[in-house]
Amino acid sequence: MTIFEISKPNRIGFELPENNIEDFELNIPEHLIRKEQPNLPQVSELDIVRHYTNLAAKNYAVDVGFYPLGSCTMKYNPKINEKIANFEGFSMIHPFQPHETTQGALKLMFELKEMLCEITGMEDMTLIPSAGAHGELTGMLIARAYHLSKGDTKRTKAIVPDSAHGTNPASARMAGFEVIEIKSGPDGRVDLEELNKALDENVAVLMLTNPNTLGLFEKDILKISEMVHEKGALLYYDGANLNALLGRTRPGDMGFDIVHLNLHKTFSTPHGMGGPGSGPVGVKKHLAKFLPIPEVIKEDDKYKLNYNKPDSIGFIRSYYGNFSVLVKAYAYIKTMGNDGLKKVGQMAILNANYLRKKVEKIMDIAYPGFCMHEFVSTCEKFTKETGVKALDIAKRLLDYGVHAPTMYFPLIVHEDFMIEPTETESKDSLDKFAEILAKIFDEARENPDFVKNAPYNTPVKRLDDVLASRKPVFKFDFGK
Amino acid sequence: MTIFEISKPNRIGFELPENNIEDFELNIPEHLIRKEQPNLPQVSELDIVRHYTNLAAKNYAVDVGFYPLGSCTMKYNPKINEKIANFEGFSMIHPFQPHETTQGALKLMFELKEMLCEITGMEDMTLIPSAGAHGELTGMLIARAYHLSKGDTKRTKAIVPDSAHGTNPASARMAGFEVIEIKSGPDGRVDLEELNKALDENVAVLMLTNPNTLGLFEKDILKISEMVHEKGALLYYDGANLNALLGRTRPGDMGFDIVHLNLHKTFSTPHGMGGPGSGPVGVKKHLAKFLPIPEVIKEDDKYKLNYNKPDSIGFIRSYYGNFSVLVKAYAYIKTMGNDGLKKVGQMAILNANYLRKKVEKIMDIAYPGFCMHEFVSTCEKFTKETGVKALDIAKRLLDYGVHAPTMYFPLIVHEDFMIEPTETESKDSLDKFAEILAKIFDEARENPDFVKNAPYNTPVKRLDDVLASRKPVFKFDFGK
Amino acid sequence: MHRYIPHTQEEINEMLKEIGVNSIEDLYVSVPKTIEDYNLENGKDEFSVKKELLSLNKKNKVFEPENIFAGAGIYFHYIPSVVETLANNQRFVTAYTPYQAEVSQGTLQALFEYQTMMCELTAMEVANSSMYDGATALAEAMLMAARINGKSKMLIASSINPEYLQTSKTYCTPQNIEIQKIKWTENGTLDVNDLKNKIDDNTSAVVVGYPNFFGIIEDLKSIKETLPENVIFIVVSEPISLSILEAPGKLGADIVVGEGQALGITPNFGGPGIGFFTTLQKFVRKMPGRIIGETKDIEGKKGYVMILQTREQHIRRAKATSNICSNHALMALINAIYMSAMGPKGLKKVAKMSYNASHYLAKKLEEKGYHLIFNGPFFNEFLFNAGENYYEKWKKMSENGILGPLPLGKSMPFFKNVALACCTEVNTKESIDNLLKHF
Amino acid sequence: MHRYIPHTQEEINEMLKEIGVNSIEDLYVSVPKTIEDYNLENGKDEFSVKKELLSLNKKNKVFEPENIFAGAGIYFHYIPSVVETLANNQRFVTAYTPYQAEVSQGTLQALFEYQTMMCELTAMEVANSSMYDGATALAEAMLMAARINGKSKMLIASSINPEYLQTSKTYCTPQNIEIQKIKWTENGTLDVNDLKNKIDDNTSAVVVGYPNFFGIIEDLKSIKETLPENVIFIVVSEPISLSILEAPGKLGADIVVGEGQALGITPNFGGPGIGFFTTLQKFVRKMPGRIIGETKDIEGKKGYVMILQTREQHIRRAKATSNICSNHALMALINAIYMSAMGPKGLKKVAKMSYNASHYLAKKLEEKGYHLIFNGPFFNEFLFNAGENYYEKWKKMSENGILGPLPLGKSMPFFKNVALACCTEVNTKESIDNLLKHF
Ligand SMILES: Cc1ncc(COP(=O)(O)O)c(C=O)c1O
Ligand SMILES: Cc1ncc(COP(=O)(O)O)c(C=O)c1O
Repeated sequence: MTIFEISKPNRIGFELPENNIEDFELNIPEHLIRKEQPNLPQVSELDIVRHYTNLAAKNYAVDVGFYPLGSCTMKYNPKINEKIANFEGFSMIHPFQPHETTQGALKLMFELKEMLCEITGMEDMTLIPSAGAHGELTGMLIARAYHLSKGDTKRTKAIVPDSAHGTNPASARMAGFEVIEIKSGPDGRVDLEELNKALDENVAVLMLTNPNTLGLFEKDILKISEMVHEKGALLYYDGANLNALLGRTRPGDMGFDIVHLNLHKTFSTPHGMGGPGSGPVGVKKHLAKFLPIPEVIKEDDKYKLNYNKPDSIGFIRSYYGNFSVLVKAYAYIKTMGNDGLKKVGQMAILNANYLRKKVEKIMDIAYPGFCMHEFVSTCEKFTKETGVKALDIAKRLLDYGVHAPTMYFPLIVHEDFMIEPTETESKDSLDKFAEILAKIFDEARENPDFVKNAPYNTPVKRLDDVLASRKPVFKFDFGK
Repeated sequence: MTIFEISKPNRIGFELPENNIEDFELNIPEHLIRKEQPNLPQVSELDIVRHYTNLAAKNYAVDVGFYPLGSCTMKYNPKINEKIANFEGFSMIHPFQPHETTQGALKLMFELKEMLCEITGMEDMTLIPSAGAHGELTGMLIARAYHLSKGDTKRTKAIVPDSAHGTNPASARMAGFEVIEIKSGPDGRVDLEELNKALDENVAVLMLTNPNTLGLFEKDILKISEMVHEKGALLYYDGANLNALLGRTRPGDMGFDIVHLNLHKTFSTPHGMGGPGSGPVGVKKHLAKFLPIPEVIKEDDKYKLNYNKPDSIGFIRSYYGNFSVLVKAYAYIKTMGNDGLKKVGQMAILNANYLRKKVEKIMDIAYPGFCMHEFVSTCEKFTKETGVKALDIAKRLLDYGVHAPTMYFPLIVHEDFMIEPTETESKDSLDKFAEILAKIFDEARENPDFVKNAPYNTPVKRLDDVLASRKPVFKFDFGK
Repeated sequence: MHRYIPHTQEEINEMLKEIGVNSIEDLYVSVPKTIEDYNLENGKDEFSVKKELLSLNKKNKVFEPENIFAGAGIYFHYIPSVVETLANNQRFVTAYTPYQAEVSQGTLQALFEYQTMMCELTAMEVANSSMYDGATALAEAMLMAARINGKSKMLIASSINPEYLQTSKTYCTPQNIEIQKIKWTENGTLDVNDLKNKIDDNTSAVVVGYPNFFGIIEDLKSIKETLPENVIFIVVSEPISLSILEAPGKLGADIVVGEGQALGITPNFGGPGIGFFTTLQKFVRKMPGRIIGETKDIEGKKGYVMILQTREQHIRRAKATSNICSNHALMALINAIYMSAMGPKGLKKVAKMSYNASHYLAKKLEEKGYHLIFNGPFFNEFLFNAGENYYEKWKKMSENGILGPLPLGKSMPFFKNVALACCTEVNTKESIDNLLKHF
Repeated sequence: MHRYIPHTQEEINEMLKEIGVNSIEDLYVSVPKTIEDYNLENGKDEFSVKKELLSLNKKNKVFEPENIFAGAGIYFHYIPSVVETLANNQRFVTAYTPYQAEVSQGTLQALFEYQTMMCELTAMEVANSSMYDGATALAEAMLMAARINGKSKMLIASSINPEYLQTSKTYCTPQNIEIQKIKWTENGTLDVNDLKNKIDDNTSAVVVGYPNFFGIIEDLKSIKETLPENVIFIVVSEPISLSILEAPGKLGADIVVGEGQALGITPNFGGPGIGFFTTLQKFVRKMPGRIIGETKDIEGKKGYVMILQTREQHIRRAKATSNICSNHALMALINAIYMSAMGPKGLKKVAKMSYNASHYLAKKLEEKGYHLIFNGPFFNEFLFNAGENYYEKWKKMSENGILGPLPLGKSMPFFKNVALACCTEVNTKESIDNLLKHF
């Protein structure tokens, strides 16, 4: 039942203190005064409480179970960080208060910037971007500004491997680049020859994530960096996969010029059903002047915002970014520290390789060799034999109380699962997942149709995506 | 899975700041030093989060749906009150701090006492009892002390109607009384003749709730009061059913000498799976000196605790009661105020009578006439015809996402449901309940066995109570 | 190991054995080791971290809401306590994007309802399930307009929130989309003559605020009347105002965007808020962002899924309508809970009380001889000439616990000593009278 | 109508019609109307109520935990933040007593696990799922002892928490159960000779604290050795100490009760905490309180239900083992979450740090010439002679942000100028050194 169907005219769920101020007649042209009130719910407080509590119960979440979502780093979201972000001194401050009254917030941002520089090996950082894709756009705009600042107007292309996340080409294009996709090599990594072919003096930037979305480390990264820089292009790092590198190496050390991070992945801030996240962008010194406005600076132990950046790409959103998310990431880094972050990287890789070994007994692994934080498995052969698709297996997983892995991505593998366990899952959790997966393959062999119609134990049965987009219903129909 | 099965040796879920204090060797006789550590869980923070989040998901609750639990007043528990009770100035104070540092808490208690006196028509009040039954014990000890203070040692009996809640006779006995049960009249109310027979000079007190547990108002209450007092006995009010009287009349006005309240019913504090509650006891002036220790007093605008009450029944627990619960009740009364409380009583009665009318079409109503806050229906005839018991119907209700009413209570009605909707349920909620109930009776007629094996959609199927008590398993078996 | 990392040494050993290596080091095939240690402190227990952050938190001044007269896109409103309780549910907060619809019906239904509410508020036909903020929502609206009509000139009211304008420039420039500003009149409304002069065949869209950054209520109707057929009319609105102001959808808007922070979200030092984005059904395939739609499961039961994903980056890649992936879903939930609690009556009351409070303040200031910069109708913000050295005065006020009307001079030099005052329902008569003592 | 009362006027009319009356007044058959209005203010919106309570809240002084040296049954410990987050789940907080087991498995399993943990901590065989507090748990333990052996004399260590002693008296007197106090020795431990002298055929139970109210660790073993076969040995314990001290169950206890507040519950000005209650299986049918047991559903799946309800008031009425109905289930959940977070190692660390801190304080006080009252082994509390006018000094300290060792003289005149000091893991060396400056 929707909240609109629970609604009853004149039922109320609100109350407001009176403010003793005289009532002013609306001094607004008649045709600009609203006539018909919006159909918003009219419900009691208990109605609201029950509605949203019951909706929540229909959700899977990290706090409910394992999310082996490749490329998403669904690690534990510490509860203490939520509490901290809700401190009134963080949540109840206005962005335009005098700086003297927000020194704590500015200090936090300044220090977070410094800590993230240390972790990524970069030399300056902006915390403003609201998500990974927003960071990508920011980073690509910086690449654009860099070349233009040198009077180099012909660099209109950005190279993106075919294994890249969809946001990469989309962001490159939003930054005004033509996107050149290059094919991965047979080992799932950048094919140096392909790269070489694509690299010309019109290329502004190569976007990579390393390890790549297949969970494979680009072992030729130093070579790649050399090739790219030789041609006068920049090297961009999609930080979605930074978890694997923690404590071992840094994008900056590998030659990357620009890095975006996903605080909502590596740094444990919760996903909130899809956001808000935060996508800081780090750069090497020579690109610092292009970072967006404003920048948090420190002068004589006072923190300030600097709006005076003539070479900057400009504003990329209002205010200073998703501050509450920054607070959580700051608390996380303080909690883990140097020693903890090292463990994170190690255990993330251990978990992925262990689970890979377990899954190997059930599905084909797309690429050989040890993986980093994630791996890709495929049931393409199995699908041909049984008609049961990766999607069906995924839906059946839901019945067993596990979330499905990322599917049908990267696009270069078919009928695949991209599996990333993260360091916060226990061996038991991984064993249980492998056990369930094996069981489902058995079920699929025995009774393919059964699996094809999964799920069965979920709040709704399999939903019709096609109908939904063919005859889209965008909102509740009050006509009913 | 229990938390003990999730546990792994050496896994940790805690951390503590170091306090830099030297390590002292245990200066304790060897045989008093613990050798074997307790089998407590060893789990990560995420393990804990998931375990308890998933347990919570298996619970029904007010925030999930309708609880037509007669005698329990399962009304909405306002969220704001929870937040308020968690203010550090309420939750992080020690009971033995200097009074100068707890004036806010003492003031709150003093004012709550006064407000509750106003609402009950009593003249003094203690907030110390931890629950209704604890209040009953307190009240009955006051009755005992009262008679003894007059040198009257022969008043060893307490009269309790057969419709009374089990805590009434149990509390009376704990206070040292012999319990005399009197049969209700054919109209479900106190039978004046029975009462007259039972009332002698050995009777210390008559315990009543009014409206009684059948939801019926004891219309002869003034007469009863007269009879009781004439014999030198006291009249005790079980406040569980106060909701019905709000804004209309007060126990004190009806002649009651002692009243206990359930703040976790009428005053909306949540039940917390069974507690904590709070059971303040109010008395008329002549009994005030017997109230338990300590008492909150006001002297020259300062609030203090008075431990010097020579006639008091003494301590009934440690400290001052369930303070956090008091905070919530205080906030509730401030929120509702005079106007709101009046509406509460009216709508509670309206809801009960409306639902009664709806249920009347499905089940027999145990007693005729309008009810107060609740009513009792029975399916005794139906059970005889179909073999389907009230219990079965109740279990089937669970399948439809509604909690079952109170069953098999009061003991004088059989195969019954005691239904109390409270004022916070909407007409829709009541209509839906009646609809579901009718549907279940249809199901039971068509296929009795189907209903007898309900529930089907719950986290577990029908549980074996008999086995559980015959071969009791009190704790997790680590031997397994 | 660590409270966030469950591994015991025994488990690590078993796992390494299963993998067939001797140590974790062996797994780092060809990953160079470039660091031994970060130049960071070691980790800390939660109590120490909390203490550290409590002390940072205390270095920020929390003004009593009634003493806050700053708006400029971020507003202090009463937020019913159920909003926080319900939105903090771990099953919302720690859920991922609803890729697996069958176990995400909570998310999907809540967002579907949010979309419905935004459509109701704006009188538009489709809403997406969120953008990052008002500024990026506007920037994306312009890109969308260009996609719709293939034109590349945007005419934008100079009275738009300056950060929105700047953000739009950042987004438009690489697409070779030109932005031209339209003047304001002495009423503070859009100069329709200037608009008429600047509209040409290459004009893709016209953008106005409603209310605009100065709090002035633009006459959407007369602006719409000047627009040629295929010029997209983009309105940047403030949702609370829309329960008093005629819905932009009724006045000819093609796209309505804005910042939704006012709908139950704490100010958070500016973020996260939420960008809302609504349009007409005919344009939906050009729209950025995630959209939730209603559908049925195989048993015919109603359910919700993400729809029209072929617009999005994960399918369409470089040709997507936007690069947005993670959005501000949790904030959309908060908006929905807030609107559920307030309902049409509550929202209208908030708007009217805000209107009253700001008009009371304006009246009193005028009585004291201060001049309002514009004489157009305003909602709950207005500009006034605050006198010499207002910036210093403003800082003084803040030491006295008042966050006074924002001085604009620093960022907008032509508004030297001009302040942007804002009142909402949280300001009381007493607090306004108290503010007035400083003038 | 009201945000907590959903009725609209139209609905009220429909409902009245269905009932067949004209007005609500008609439903009050023979209920006298004795009031028109309460002498109370009218209701208020939540923001005003919150403001009012915030101001009351501010009239209470919250000491920094590290500066708190007061115990006496209520302790300040670190509480992991997951405890609050998880225990605040609305599906725990707003659930009723698990009468419908099939939709209460969350409650039931959590309580079953709690019982198991309490059995583990005490080395006893059965635990109930909570009592109101330590004092009532002790009182009920005595009543239970009397039920077991039919005797009516209780011998209780004078060193027991005085409020527990008083509460026990209140409960025992109406049952004609006599309470005799046993002296303490100069060690602060029970005077076994006095005990021997007072034990007679009518002795039902012997009660000691472990540690006792003075913090002293009683030698349970030697006390047990003096007890005749059928005298019930009741131990009142403090759960944190039990990860250092040998479990009472291993030293002959028949019933172990105590206050569980220390296990993750905030002090709450003294309540709610929780009374824990454990005993031996052979006595279970005499036990008060609700007990959860494991069982199976009709498909053989494991589940939990309330068991042995025939002991309880709702079935047994006047013959029940106790009148307790509502208990402190939510606090039991908090205890269980806390113990899950801390585990055996964490709990032991808390105990050892508390031990260290209190012994450090004692050592320093002695170095300064203060005398400990007893020389027996203590856990984390001890009595010392705090010097002239300690009560005034104590109040002074509180003005300086220190909640110093509690002066006992007010309630125990024979302990004039004696203070009960307490340390836990929250006290730091600095905070103790700072306290010492006041001595
Ligand atoms: C590899 C990769 N890059 C970029 C992104 C985009 O990040 P966001 O969703 O925060 O915009 C993601 C997130 O899914 C990702 O996995
Ligand atoms: C009529 C009646 N009296 C007394 C009680 C006992 O109250 P409590 O459970 O708070 O001890 C109840 C509660 O169920 C009740 O319904």
